[in-house]
Amino acid sequence: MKTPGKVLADKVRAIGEAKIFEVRSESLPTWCPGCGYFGIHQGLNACIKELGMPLHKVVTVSGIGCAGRYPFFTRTYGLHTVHGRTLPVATGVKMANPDLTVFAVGGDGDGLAIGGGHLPHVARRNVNINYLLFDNSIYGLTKGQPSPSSPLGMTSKASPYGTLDKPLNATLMALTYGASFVARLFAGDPKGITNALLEGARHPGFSIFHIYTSCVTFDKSFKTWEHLKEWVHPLPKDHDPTDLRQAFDQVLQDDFSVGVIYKRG
Amino acid sequence: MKTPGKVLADKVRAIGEAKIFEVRSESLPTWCPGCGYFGIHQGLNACIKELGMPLHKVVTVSGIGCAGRYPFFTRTYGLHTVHGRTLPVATGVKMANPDLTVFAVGGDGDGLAIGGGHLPHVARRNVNINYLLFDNSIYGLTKGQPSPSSPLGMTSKASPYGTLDKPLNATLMALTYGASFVARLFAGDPKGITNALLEGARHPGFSIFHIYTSCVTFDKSFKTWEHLKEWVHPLPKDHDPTDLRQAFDQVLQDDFSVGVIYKRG
Amino acid sequence: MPGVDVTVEVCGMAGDGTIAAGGMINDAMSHGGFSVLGFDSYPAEIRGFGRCVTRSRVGDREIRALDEATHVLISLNDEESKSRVPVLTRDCVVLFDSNPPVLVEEDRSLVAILDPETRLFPMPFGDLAAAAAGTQRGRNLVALGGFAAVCGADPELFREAIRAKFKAKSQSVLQANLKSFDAGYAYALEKFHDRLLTMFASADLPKGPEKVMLSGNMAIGKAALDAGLKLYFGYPITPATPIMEYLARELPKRGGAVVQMEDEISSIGAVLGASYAGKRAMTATSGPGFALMTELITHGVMAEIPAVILNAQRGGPSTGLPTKTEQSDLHAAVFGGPGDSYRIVIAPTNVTECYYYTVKSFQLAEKYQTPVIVLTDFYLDNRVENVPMPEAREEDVRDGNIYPNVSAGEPYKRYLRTESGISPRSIPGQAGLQFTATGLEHTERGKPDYSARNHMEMSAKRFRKIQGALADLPEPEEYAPDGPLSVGVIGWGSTFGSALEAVLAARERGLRVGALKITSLYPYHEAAIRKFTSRCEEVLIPELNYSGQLISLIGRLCRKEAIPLNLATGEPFPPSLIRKKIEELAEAGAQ
Amino acid sequence: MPGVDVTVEVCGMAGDGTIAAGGMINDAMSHGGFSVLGFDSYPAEIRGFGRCVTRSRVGDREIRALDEATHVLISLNDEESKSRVPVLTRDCVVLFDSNPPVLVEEDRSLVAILDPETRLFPMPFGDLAAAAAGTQRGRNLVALGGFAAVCGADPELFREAIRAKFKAKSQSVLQANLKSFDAGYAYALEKFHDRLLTMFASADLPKGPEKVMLSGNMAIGKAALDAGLKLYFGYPITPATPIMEYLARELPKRGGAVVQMEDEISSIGAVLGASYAGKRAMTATSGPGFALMTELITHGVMAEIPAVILNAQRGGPSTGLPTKTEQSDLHAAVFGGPGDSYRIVIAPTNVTECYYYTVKSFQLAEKYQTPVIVLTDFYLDNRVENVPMPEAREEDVRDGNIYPNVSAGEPYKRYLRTESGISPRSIPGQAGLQFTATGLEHTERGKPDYSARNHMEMSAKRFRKIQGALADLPEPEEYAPDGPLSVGVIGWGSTFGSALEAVLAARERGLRVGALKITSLYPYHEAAIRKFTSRCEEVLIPELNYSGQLISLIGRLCRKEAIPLNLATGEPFPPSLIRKKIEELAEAGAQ
Ligand SMILES: Cc1ncc(C[n+]2csc(CCOP(=O)(O)OP(=O)(O)O)c2C)c(N)n1
Ligand SMILES: Cc1ncc(C[n+]2csc(CCOP(=O)(O)OP(=O)(O)O)c2C)c(N)n1
Ligand code: SF4
Ligand code: SF4
Ligand SMILES: [Mg+2]
Ligand SMILES: [Mg+2]
Repeated sequence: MKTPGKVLADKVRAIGEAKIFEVRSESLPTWCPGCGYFGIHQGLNACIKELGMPLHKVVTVSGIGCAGRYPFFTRTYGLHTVHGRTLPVATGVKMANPDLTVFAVGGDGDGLAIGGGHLPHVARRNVNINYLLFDNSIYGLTKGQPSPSSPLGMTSKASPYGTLDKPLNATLMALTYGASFVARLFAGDPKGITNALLEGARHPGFSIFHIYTSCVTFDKSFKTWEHLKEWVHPLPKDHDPTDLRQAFDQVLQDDFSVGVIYKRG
Repeated sequence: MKTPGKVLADKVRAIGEAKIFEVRSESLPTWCPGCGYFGIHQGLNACIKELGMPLHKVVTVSGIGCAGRYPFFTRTYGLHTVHGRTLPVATGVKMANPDLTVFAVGGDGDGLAIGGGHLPHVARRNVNINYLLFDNSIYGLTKGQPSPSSPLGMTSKASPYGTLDKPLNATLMALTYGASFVARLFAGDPKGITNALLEGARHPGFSIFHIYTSCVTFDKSFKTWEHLKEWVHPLPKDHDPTDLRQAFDQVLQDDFSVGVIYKRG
Repeated sequence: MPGVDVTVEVCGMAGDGTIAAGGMINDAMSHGGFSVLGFDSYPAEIRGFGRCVTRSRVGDREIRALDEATHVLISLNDEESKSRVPVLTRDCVVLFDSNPPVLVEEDRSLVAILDPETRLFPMPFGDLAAAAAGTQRGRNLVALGGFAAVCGADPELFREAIRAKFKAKSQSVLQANLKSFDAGYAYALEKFHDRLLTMFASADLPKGPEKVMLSGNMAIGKAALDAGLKLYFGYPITPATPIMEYLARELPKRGGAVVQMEDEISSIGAVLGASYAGKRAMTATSGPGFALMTELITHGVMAEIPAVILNAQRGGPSTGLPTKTEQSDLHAAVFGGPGDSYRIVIAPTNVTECYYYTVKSFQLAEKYQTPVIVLTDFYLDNRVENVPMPEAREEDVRDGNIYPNVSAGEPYKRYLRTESGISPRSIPGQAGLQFTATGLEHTERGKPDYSARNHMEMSAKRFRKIQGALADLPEPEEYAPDGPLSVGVIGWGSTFGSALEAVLAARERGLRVGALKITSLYPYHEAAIRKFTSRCEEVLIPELNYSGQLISLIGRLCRKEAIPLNLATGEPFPPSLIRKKIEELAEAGAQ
Repeated sequence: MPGVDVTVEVCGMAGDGTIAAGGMINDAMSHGGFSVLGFDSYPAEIRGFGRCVTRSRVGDREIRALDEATHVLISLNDEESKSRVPVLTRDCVVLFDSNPPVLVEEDRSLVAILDPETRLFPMPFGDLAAAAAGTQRGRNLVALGGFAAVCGADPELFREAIRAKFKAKSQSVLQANLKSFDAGYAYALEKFHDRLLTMFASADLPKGPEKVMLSGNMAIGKAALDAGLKLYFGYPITPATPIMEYLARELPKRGGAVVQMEDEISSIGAVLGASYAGKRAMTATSGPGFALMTELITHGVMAEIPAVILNAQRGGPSTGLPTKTEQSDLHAAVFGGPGDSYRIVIAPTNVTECYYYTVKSFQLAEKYQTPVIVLTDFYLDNRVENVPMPEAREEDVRDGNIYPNVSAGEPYKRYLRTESGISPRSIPGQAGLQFTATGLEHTERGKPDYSARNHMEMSAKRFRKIQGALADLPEPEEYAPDGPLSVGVIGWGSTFGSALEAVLAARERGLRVGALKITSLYPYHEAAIRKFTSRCEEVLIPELNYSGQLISLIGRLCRKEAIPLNLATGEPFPPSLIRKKIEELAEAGAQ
């Protein structure tokens, strides 16, 4: 018999060892076992590999949060900034050296709450940054407060009587801001993430990847793996990502279709 | 013959004396003669009058900018905050005392640039604030830099070779954020402003009034009175403001239709 | 040691029930009438494992700080416990699992590296629990039973604590836990009958008032409620989050509301808005969030709007050490705003003061129409002390606002330049007293005015006002014999408790030394501080920061240069370190 | 007055061509070989009217500040000019429009309230302009013509200045202006032939190098270009905006870019990102924006990322007095960050230093891997001085980065704890030297680590590093005779010029006094400051803030308490005020 702690430790090691990426750092991600972020990690690592980018020409910029810890789990150059400033800092990096491939990663609190004021402008400027928004609809690192994308009525220590505010739709916001490449993805589908990332990384302009994922430790009832698996589905076959109006229509009528939603020609 | 300064001074006085509102402060607005803000001032003053609100139960909260100077030009309680924080501060005022009628006023730089991160959240929370966004697509008080709603290619001292960023559409943003009352208006039509304000002020929730106006001093070519007068027109007769999809469609296809665009039943 | 003064540690891996066990020790000993101060440390990372350590200092006299030395270690995980060896006393008592879930080789075990004099008490925690309650989950309670028996603590106190803790849970759970405890107790009594100790047999326990276990954060939350808080606006951040979560549960019951805002800027913004509108409002944050509030705090200073801002300090700079303690935001709190933007800054030194100063801060903010910053730190926020339940006095919660009474016709001057600098303030809703609050320099009537004379006079008014607050702010307290002192120690925040313990210990060794507690950091009581330093041969200022921030603030008030004792370790300040330094200085002086 | 030292004012309403006239006086006199310092004040409000005043001090010796007294007033609008009467010398020369566009009643006219001794020169500005060029627009040039004739300035200098100013415009405009000037000149020569003055006939004008008229802001902009700035990120704010606007025009020509960001937080964020990526980047702001940058500045300190931040101070706190000057952000610049977040803070004292210190700041930021804050103020930013065109030396623009050379295999330690505290830094793109820069406390390899020992050592490293920068920072400069001084004046920023003028004046009156210029505000040169203060009977520290921020920073370095001389007027510090205080102190000392 082993202590629970031990069991978890083994689980994490297993998850880590299951896949061998040169891209990921020797040190294992400190995310909780089962966290959706492992899937995103897998997807991005594969993308960087396929891009054939030398790791020293890739910079991963992040904010603060469990998602923000990402740079420590990769072998690219990393910049772990402060909470919410992922995009402005990434803008500086990319403008300083356009030869660098820049991935910006952050959580929904980082990107939609404290950092929500930057997204419209990085989208307008169309700086060639690839932004992965890890949307677990919760504040993970601070142990489970509601986020701007949390559903109405979600209860937590910080909202014992349920949240009262309508959730924000990051994909719709990106379209509204005029982002030139918009994808909605699911952490449970690393392959899908890799493909969208490859397309977005090659797109000459700002690309946002709004990724539904789950916080297994602090969200036991809403955005669980079970629910997400059930809700998420591919975009309609005939979806034309070059048509902005179609993109709006799609997003306005369906919250859970995933794929490349819009791409400016 | 008189000095130019004298002529202007007289103009302002004239503008001021032309209309007698009890609501406006004895001191004349310090806006430039011909500034679109006089029309908004007229529209809001008339609204407060018609609401029959005792002035001591009305609070005008503003940020910094020419628009931000508004509270000094009215006899209500005023709170001239810092640049970009109009909405959070107004939220505090309203939540502290729901008996107060709260008008929040600010410019496009105040509300879409430095303060752009607050609009999504005040809209989500649906706090019963009436927000007038004075959109002249320029930074007036700081003497003419481009703003987030300035057109592509706009030249100014700060953008001698023309701006490169796509303008933001405040009305579309408000809809995207889930604002429960959204009107788009024109400073050249004070009566229209008064009517929309009356409707919005009576609406139990957050109301945003996106008002096209002109900075006659620093914008000689783009959003001039002449152009605005030419571009702006009423919403289609059959527009149904209670239908969100219709509201989106309307805004996505027409930048210059004015009136009450959306109102959640 | 004279009387009882025992530091007990429980160390394990997350999931071992470490924190729960430590909590029950605190509760049990508190019920037993002892003074208790406890502080836990968690793993820095989220994921469900990593080291947990609880430290409880238990004594029959008032306890003001934790010290380094640990007398009893209860090891729920030997691998993790090895890290604790450096702090164990030579004759330390160690209870450990003789048949642990994860076996480690002899030579790499905890026992292998312990000092030979260590008193070892091996017990099969897991097996006993399984036998008693059918599951190993109760390992931690077995360990507690062993602890009670071996160290001579009244088992009934623990049973009480267990009942209290699990009363919400099902009977079966409660019974299982009691059984596990009793199993451990019985086993140890019998197995170690010839080596049982009596660490907690204290003749004269002060029969004070009934005590409660309170953390700094809970004391602050309760204070806000008792002070009549109406609105809390905040954004989660360690270590301030528990205050928001406590109020989110309690405030609505009193007709108030907690709003989680989009960031710290909007949080302080909403607090200013609500205070301007006449309601009590507050926010709590830590360094990074506090930095973001800087601009609006200066707006509160200029527009003269009340606000209560709690800054729960953590290791810095920047994101720094979110789960560690530090006192390095003093400069930012006092000097952190552009312009001549003085405001009130107070720092409690223990859990009880966390309560009273938080209560007081609302009234101060109202009366002096200014942001009031309450500075705590991770250690103070998260440690628990058993204290008499603090209760605010009526005069401390009373409305601090001073309202204008303007005779008809005469214009209302919101920013009237009075002698005190305080200008009667109207609240929206009051008829005929409209004004505009502004961050621009303004006339007495609140109109923008940049003329030289006006700015000079208004600057003077604002400065005068804040200095005037000294009358209502807690004076520095001396803990010293009369006459000259060889060493005077000045402490603030959580470090003061450590400083006082050190001074008392040094005095017991016959040294003429004293301590000065400063809780009003801006404005501060110059005369009182000078009075103390003037009779000190040497002034020692220990702080949990690298550069000595209190020294740079008040150093000039010392006859000769004050001596800094700075730690940037993220750990509570050990009294013993201060004591050593005091002795060193005293000797040097004696020569 | 010995030699030439004349202060000329032009006062009018916006639209009168006041600012243009003042500018031409500066240019003309500069061409004439005089030293010139000019400072204009605009109406605070936007709208196209309000008072404009230009002040130009012209002399045959170096000029370091404006003083209060005005010797010549050119009134383009009598109503507005009335406000200037208090600063006019008794025998002041006043040129005014004898047939103004707006007539005011005799008894309310400017002339009515002037001192009888005033030397009046009425001229029909408008009529003469109309007659000469067919339009009254040239009123201001007629006035300049009158000024040249009356005060004895070489008209050719003005014609040059006019040609230079209007060369871009059409010939007809140029001619019209020249005609207006000549008309005024001729009229005055003839009309006042019996009362003409010779204020500018200076025997020995120092034949120095060719001089240019530069404002502080232009000097800063040019410095950034010469230093090889690649990216400017900023958000408009008075008084820093002109820097952004200048660079927006010039930087693209050098392959760089100016990006107007959405706020100051994103501005400093992008600067940090660009600097991390190895390019020279900067931002410029003022108090309110600087406050918003606080959090990310501390991130630069912790993650050790270069950044150049210019804070153009204005009246505060909060939005304060946007168009007035003040030195009240010193505390915020030095102490304004949570945590032990020390960084480099330098403050130029004149236009030339604005250039050299801005150039230097990039190299300092690179070498010491830290945010460098350059503090200026409204007065310094907007005043013009005629100075030899400053040119950076190669060694000042040279790359300040120290790159790692890691022998294969051995791991790269980004945050290596060297003796100097400086750790060689790799730049993205350099192979095999990847690391993660973080605001969390970290190991030498950049991995998060909150252990006590690591935090202590890293805090020491960062502190050591910044203190080490003293070697590269400008030493305080003494302007004093050897031996003991009755009064020593310490000045910083724009106030130093006033302090030095005051000291020199006092010395001419035989007082043993001296001045110390401090431009490195953090870290600062303790020894050098002590060396100076130790020989001063009294130390006087004049500052443009209410509370004495430099005093609270370095006061402890003075033998006895330094004496503050604080003004919160929003106006440049008048040397005469300092001189009076010096004399007062010197006398008191003498007794
Ligand atoms: C200025 C500031 N405010 C607050 C915090 C505390 N904090 C750290 S992470 C976080 C939010 C985490 O949520 P999210 O961004 O969704 O990331 P996740 O942990 O879910 O991946 C907060 C509030 C901080 N570090 N800095
Ligand atoms: C934190 C901060 N940054 C910058 C400024 C300078 N500033 C004042 S108003 C303004 C923008 C004005 O434009 P807008 O908001 O559109 O208002 P308008 O003047 O056009 O009415 C700016 C950048 C400031 N006062 N505070
Ligand atoms: S707390 Fe939630 S988001 Fe953070 S690592 Fe654990 S599962 Fe993932
Ligand atoms: S500057 Fe522009 S916006 Fe400001 S008052 Fe004048 S016209 Fe209006
Ligand atoms: Mg999240
Ligand atoms: Mg605008």
